[in-house]
Amino acid sequence: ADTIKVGILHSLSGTMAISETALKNVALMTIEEINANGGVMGKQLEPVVVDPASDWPLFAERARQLITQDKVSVVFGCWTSVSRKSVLPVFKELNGLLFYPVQYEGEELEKNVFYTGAAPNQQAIPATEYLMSEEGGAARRFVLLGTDYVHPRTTNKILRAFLNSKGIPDSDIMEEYTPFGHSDYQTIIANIKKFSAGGKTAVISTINGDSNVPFYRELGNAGLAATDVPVVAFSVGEEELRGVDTKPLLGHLAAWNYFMSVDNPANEAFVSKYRAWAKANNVPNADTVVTNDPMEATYVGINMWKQAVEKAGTTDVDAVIEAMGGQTFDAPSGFTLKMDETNHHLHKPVLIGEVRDDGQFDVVWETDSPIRAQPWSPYIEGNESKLGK
Amino acid sequence: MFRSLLRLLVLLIAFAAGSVHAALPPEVLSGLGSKSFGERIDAIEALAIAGPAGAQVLDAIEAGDFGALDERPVIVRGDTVIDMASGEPLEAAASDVSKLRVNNRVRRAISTARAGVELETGSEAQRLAAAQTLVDNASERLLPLFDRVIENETLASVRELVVLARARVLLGSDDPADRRAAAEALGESSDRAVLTLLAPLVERQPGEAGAPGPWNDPDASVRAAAADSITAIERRVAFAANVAIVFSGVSLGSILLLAALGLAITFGVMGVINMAHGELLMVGAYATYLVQNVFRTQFPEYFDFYVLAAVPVAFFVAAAVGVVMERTVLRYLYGRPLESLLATWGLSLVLIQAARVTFGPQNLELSNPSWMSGSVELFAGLSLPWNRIVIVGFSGFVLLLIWLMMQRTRLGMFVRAVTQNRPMAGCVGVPTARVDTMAFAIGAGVAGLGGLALSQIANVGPAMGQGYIVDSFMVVVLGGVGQLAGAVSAAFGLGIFTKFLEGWTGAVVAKILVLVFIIMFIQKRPQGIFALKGRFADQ
Amino acid sequence: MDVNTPFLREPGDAPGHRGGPERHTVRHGELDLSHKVILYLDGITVSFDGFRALNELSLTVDAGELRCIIGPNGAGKTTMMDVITGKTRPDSGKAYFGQTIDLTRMTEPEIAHMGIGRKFQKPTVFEQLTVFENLELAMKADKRVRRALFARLSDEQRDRISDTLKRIRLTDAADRVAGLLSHGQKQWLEIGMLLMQEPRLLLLDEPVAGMTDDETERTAELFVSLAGEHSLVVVEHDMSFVEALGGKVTVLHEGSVLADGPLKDVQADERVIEVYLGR
Amino acid sequence: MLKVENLHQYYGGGSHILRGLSFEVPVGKVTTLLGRNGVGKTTLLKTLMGLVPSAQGTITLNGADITKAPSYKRVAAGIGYVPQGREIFPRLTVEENLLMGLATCPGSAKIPERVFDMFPVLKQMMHRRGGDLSGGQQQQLAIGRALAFGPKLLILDEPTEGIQPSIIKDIGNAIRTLAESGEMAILLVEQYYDFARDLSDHYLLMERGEIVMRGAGEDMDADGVREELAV
Amino acid sequence: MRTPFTVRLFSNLPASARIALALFALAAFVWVPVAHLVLPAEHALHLSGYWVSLLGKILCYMIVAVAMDLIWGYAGILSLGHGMFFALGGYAFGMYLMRQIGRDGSYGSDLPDFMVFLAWEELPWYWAGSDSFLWTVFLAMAVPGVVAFIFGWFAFRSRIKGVYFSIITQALTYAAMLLFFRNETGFGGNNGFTDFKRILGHSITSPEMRVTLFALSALLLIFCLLLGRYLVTSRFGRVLAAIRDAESRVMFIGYNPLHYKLFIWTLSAVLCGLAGALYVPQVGIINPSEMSPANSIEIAVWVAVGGRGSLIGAVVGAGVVNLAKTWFTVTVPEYWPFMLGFLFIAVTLFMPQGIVGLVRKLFSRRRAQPADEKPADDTPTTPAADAADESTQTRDPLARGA
Ligand SMILES: Nc1ncnc2c1ncn2[C@@H]1O[C@H](COP(=O)(O)OP(=O)(O)OP(=O)(O)O)[C@@H](O)[C@H]1O
Ligand SMILES: Nc1ncnc2c1ncn2[C@@H]1O[C@H](COP(=O)(O)OP(=O)(O)OP(=O)(O)O)[C@@H](O)[C@H]1O
Ligand SMILES: NC(N)=O
Ligand SMILES: [Mg+2]
Ligand SMILES: [Mg+2]
Repeated sequence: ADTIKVGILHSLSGTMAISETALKNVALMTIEEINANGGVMGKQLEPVVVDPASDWPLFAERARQLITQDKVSVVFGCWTSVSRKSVLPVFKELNGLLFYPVQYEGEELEKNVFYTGAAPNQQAIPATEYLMSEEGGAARRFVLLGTDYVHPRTTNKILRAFLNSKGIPDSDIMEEYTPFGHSDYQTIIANIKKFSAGGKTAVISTINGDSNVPFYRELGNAGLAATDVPVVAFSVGEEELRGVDTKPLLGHLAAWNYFMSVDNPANEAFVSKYRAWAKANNVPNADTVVTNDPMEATYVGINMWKQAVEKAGTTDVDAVIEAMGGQTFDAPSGFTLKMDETNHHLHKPVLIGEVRDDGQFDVVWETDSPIRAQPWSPYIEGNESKLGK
Repeated sequence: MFRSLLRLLVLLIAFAAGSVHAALPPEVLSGLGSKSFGERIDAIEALAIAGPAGAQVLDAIEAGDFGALDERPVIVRGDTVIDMASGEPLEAAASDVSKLRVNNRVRRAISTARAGVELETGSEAQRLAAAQTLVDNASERLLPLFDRVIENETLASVRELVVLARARVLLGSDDPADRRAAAEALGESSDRAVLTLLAPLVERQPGEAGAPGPWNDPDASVRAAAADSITAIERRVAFAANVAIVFSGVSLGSILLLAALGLAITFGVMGVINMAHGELLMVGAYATYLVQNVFRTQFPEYFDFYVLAAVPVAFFVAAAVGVVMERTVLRYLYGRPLESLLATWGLSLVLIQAARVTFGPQNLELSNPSWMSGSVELFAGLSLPWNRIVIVGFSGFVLLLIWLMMQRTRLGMFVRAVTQNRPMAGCVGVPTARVDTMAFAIGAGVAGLGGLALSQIANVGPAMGQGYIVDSFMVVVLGGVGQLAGAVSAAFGLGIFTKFLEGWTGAVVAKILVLVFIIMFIQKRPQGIFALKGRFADQ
Repeated sequence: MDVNTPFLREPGDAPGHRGGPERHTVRHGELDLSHKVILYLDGITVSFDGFRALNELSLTVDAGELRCIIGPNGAGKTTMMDVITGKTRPDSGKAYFGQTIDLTRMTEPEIAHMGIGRKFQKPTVFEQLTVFENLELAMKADKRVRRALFARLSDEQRDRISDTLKRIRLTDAADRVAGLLSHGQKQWLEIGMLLMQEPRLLLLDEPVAGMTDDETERTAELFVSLAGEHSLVVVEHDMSFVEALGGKVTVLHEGSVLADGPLKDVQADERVIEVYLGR
Repeated sequence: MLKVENLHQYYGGGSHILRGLSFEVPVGKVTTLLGRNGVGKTTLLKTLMGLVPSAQGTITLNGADITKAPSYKRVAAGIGYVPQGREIFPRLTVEENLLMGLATCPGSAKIPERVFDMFPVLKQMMHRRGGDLSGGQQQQLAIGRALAFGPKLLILDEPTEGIQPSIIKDIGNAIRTLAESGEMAILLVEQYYDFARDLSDHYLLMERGEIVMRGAGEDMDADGVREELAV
Repeated sequence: MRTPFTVRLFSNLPASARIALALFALAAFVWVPVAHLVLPAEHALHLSGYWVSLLGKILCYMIVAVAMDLIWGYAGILSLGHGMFFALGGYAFGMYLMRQIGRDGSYGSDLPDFMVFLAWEELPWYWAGSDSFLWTVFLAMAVPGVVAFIFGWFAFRSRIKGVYFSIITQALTYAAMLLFFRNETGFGGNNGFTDFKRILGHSITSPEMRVTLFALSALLLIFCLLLGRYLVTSRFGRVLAAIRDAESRVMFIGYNPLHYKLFIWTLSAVLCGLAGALYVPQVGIINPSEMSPANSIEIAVWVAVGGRGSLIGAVVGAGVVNLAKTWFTVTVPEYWPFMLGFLFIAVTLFMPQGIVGLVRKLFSRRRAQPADEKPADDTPTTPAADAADESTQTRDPLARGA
């Protein structure tokens, strides 16, 4: 064929559409851009968009369909870990190739997957270190607050071990979970208030999705200001903040590998390209679209894949996997990202941003250079043998 | 201590000299750029007492407009770069300035520093705010200030706060009398943090081999005073905490109620298993969003009233959607509740996706108007968020409206009659189709009002309704289908029960326990709290 | 009865949730008629929100008797039947079936199983089932799940059903869905179901309402022929029907017995004329 | 008053229940409709009330064609209906049930006293829910409800069912009085032959969806209506 | 017993049903294996693994739909919690699949991966025996069965009916979902179980295994249909219908509705559990979202679309809805909810008896068009007609086992 098919596997309906639709958009934009620049090896890319509808088994079914029926060369997709877990066996069985663009809990490394989002050590650990630093407020007590499922639970497990290793006793750590879609944070905010009476406290939030709005609303109205008890979130980006009136949230934090507000030419180009694309494609509210970390990761992933294909001279999965290692790309984050030679994760910088009143983030801290991912956390038992990976 | 006093002196002299910009000595400004946090904070404190010029710099720092141009402190105003030392604009691009990063630490330092100044010189409101800030950030350095304020301050509330602040500092004094006085004074506090301060006073140091060591505080009278104060504070704190739990339960209850009231009509009274109820909530919330945007662009000066304006809009927009649903689909399904499940499930899919393609899949931003933001401190240690208070009141209002409608109007009676025996209602002269439409419209409209209320608490997005549908059905059913009073007691009962449980078990287990409780409760009362009694009930 | 799963257990064995710990357990066919009394009500009181529908009602019905109960609307006749069949629990008082069976402690299916059948005031049949199936279900048989799963109609049972169909004149309508029957037809069907059930005691609440005079007569004949073998308690407002039945008449008023005796005497009773018959 | 011409009705997919009925119900007179179980009497009344559609034929009330009118318009035109099986609103109170009878009147209308004169028990049970009443009480309520708004045509489907003898007598008297007042037309379906005969000015005898006999009330015995019903 | 039960299962089937079953069996047991295993991939009639898995999954849904129809269509009990029974069956068998991974997981441990990284030292007690195929198959039936039995026992004993029952079943599945989301529960949190490798030592991804699972699903479906058909045509089925109509009347003629409801309810749950057990290896994942209330509602929707109260309707409904969803999410990924939503609305408005009802009507129309009589329009589209058909039924939505 004279086109190369690429699959886009993001939920456009159901609970995850809220996050994943933008990833589909940015993927289409990137593909258009590549096509406009002559495609890959002279061939145009042909996106195949399907909707797995936030239904995990359907993810697997759609993945199988993309690979066997549509014969795509690569798939960009998934947001939640469970969706990734659901498609993994399919990619392994059929030797497909998946680019996964979201921060996740680690503890996984598959030949058929490239992880362009952050591993825990590229997000959670640096952020916690920041909170403990003089500059970050020298917190000595921590509230680990999350939605009750694997990603927060694992992240917090890692964090607890990390904090313990830094001399924070368990009595100074409060761990709380809420169900998916929880919308009443009165009790929890009251508990945080109570807990924070005991000393300098910070909240590490792995609350996911829709619960963030009521959480931050309650936080704002309860008068827990960031100067007293800062909250650092791992799942709140520009897209999530669109639903929140951020004025009361000034100074709360988020840790990512990219913020829309980072100031550099690559990002400027990225943002304006996406804006233009959104307008041209009649995306609802096109004039206020934002970019965020997983979108950047998607963008980087597609471009790196293109480079790898060109290096390999073929879209053959094994050849491309081989060629991916060591690829670099000047990412919108302002850093040159490298795909690790062995562990399928990107070396990523860590940025900590403070919420501004316009829903953007001010970067208050960042690493000097990208850091290598540790998909197998040293804080989890049994991983000793894998740490090199 | 000494250093800052010295600096103060320098600054005061400079201030007296009258030159605003020159008033800021270069070392203060360069201190801002220091790598050491301590120096930065000192510089900020210096700025705070440096009069208008200092205030200007602090403002610029807070706004993120302060920076350095080749180590020269500058302020960026739009595109112009102003030299701090001279006050003159410089020929430099704003983008060349490396801005000073403000973070929470800096912000806190600024507010503390400002408070130190405003506590003496500010307006009443400023003084109170300053005192509140300083209670949490008191330091020895401020003692003279505190003493002056205690002497001169006219506002009792400010004075009380400052006394507490002062006591906090003095708790660390070497003089037992000071410590005792401080410990006694702190007994008036309702702040849990004070407990952390007092607790060590009544504890022993770890001794050898498990034997009790010496007391942390050698003076017995100090310990006694501290113990008394701890008891007093704990009592107050516990009371406030209980009131807070009850309030949060009532608040959760009112949310549940508002989410469920519309359903209490469409399902409870009319018998339509309305799976699209959540989407009617969503419609109400989106209508509120649109009203907000109109206000934001057209009448920004009246922005605070957008919620009020949204009340009728949310009602009528949701009612209109309800009318369309009723006229086109549901009217063919009365008396066939199971089919209404299927059709409304379809409607709900359609409505969600319609919202998604027109407004985008993201959550929409809705701001609380200023009178619904923040919280009110009911008494020390208990502050209640305004938006929740307003919503509790609003739920009462909507409830009253519905009660009047169903019990006090002929329409209400017709609706009940039609749903009990549709053909016969026609045979006594009730235009059944019209009554159905009206009733459904009202139910939908009330759901719209529920959506409006939810938009002030939770997120607004295409799928928001899905999060409420299960709870709404639980409330209506637990209360007893068709029983308004039942829905009310179910909503508040569940709310308060949930909140007490949450305190014990955490939110997840609480939710599971609440569900289990509902299951068990229905075993005891198979027709809900307000079961219909009577011989017709089981026929 | 080698049954070990609870839900396949004999109804009489099922741990009744209403009964107390020392609940009277009864077995099929244990009806004790040694004193010739089949139904014994003593001091039954039922009140609804303060309103006494039954007030210290006492009544006995002999085995094989055909008893008519009359009384003004709202006198408590239907409520009395509700008590006997376990639908309503009395606030106080005793209700015995035969000598030993305490009705106030049994569930409806248990009571039905003991041999009390009832026809409701408002005809209630299984509207989605055919006339034939209605009768089949009512038929006296082992009514446990396990039996129902493997049950097949024997020829003899088929004959019984068609006999009954003939008797209630619904042979032509045997395959019609009962919901489509007219009011009177449903009345007949319900009587038919009762006959299939072969109860020891039949409670009939206004069985001839909505029937033509001719049908009323035939119903009376039917009931009279059933008496002796069965015991019947019939509630009716149709005096000619009551007369045709010829049994003893009890007049209820405001929840207790106002008068009883042969119809002639009762009809002559001033109080009965005053509250019930009218002048 | 009411004029029915060549009325046909079929139930679900085929069975022909009413087969070309024609009759009139004159004002000031009691017209009784008799027939064995299942001949279609109730169906006819339901058709008159618009509860089931008529396939063919016309129904006129005071010259106005109401064949296609919805039920509530027929009530507004002056028809009061006492259905078979009471059909009261079980979860409304007795008072509300009676008020429902005034649905076509302005909101301020009061329940007329004659209803309570006729059925004193209703006054007594004013605030009890309809569904809690005994069968006979419900039947009284259903009649009271139909009378409440003062209909021009009163349709009664076996109104005496389940009612104690003394009240049946009262109902009979009431129907007589209402008819004799000359303002009301009454169509009565009744199985209770003696009651029907005593009241009838005209009778109609129905069989298999057709009217097979009709005549004056006093001729009923002579015409052998009782025997017809008995077959 | 006079005739063996298996024979009786077939005995009262109409000829058309026997032919349809035979055709279905032929397709499932001959055509699919041949088209997938024998025909080369390039062959025009080759059936890809994608289709075999997809159809296998839909077969499992069909079984669930039949189970749902037994309880809802025939006994009038609407369960909004059947997704839980399905998931419990799936989890039970999933445990076995997890154990079969052996040391091939990421951590090379005997424990499933998620246990390793949550620092579980050993299998929790309820995983005992999970390495035994037979035991987990038993669990897949027993767990949903026992849960259903206990729940049903209490619920039916308290005479919980109609929406009250529906809502507490919804509460049940919702609570179960939250419970399974927790990592502590020991079932892998929201990631659930995935990355299965083997069944009975055979690779789970091999074409043969795929066809085997497919055929087993088909077999189970056939069994469910026969069993269902037998039940609903037996006296047991008529008692159920009677209970649905007038429960108290049923008691007055001496049946104990509790036992009847409990039997069909438990049976339905067991069938769901088996379907779940077959579903998991075919889709490769089981996680708590299968217990979300929406999933259970969807099951009811399948049945309603196909035609409640008809076994074949349930099968058709599950097939149509799921194929439509598959088709739409691919062809119109952004608009498929509109398609599906309008489909549901159209079915309710124009096919009150579901798809099967419509087909039936078309047939009976054609066959029995009376020459002389003009049949009344019996689609209840006018309020009056609606009222007419209703007047014979109970109006109270609650009384009708909504
Ligand atoms: N659940 C209830 N709540 C309130 N009142 C009730 C209830 N059940 C019955 N009653 C009242 O109890 C009285 C007795 O009713 P019951 O139905 O037993 O009368 P009845 O003798 O059968 O009358 P009828 O001849 O009219 O059928 C009536 O006045 C009725 O209104
Ligand atoms: N919805 C329906 N669909 C089909 N047939 C019906 C329907 N309703 C009633 N029928 C049939 O129509 C016929 C007439 O019924 P109808 O109720 O009019 O009789 P009726 O003369 O009032 O009898 P009764 O004296 O018993 O009340 C009966 O055979 C009945 O089975
Ligand atoms: N990987 C996540 N955020 O689930
Ligand atoms: Mg009675
Ligand atoms: Mg009739």
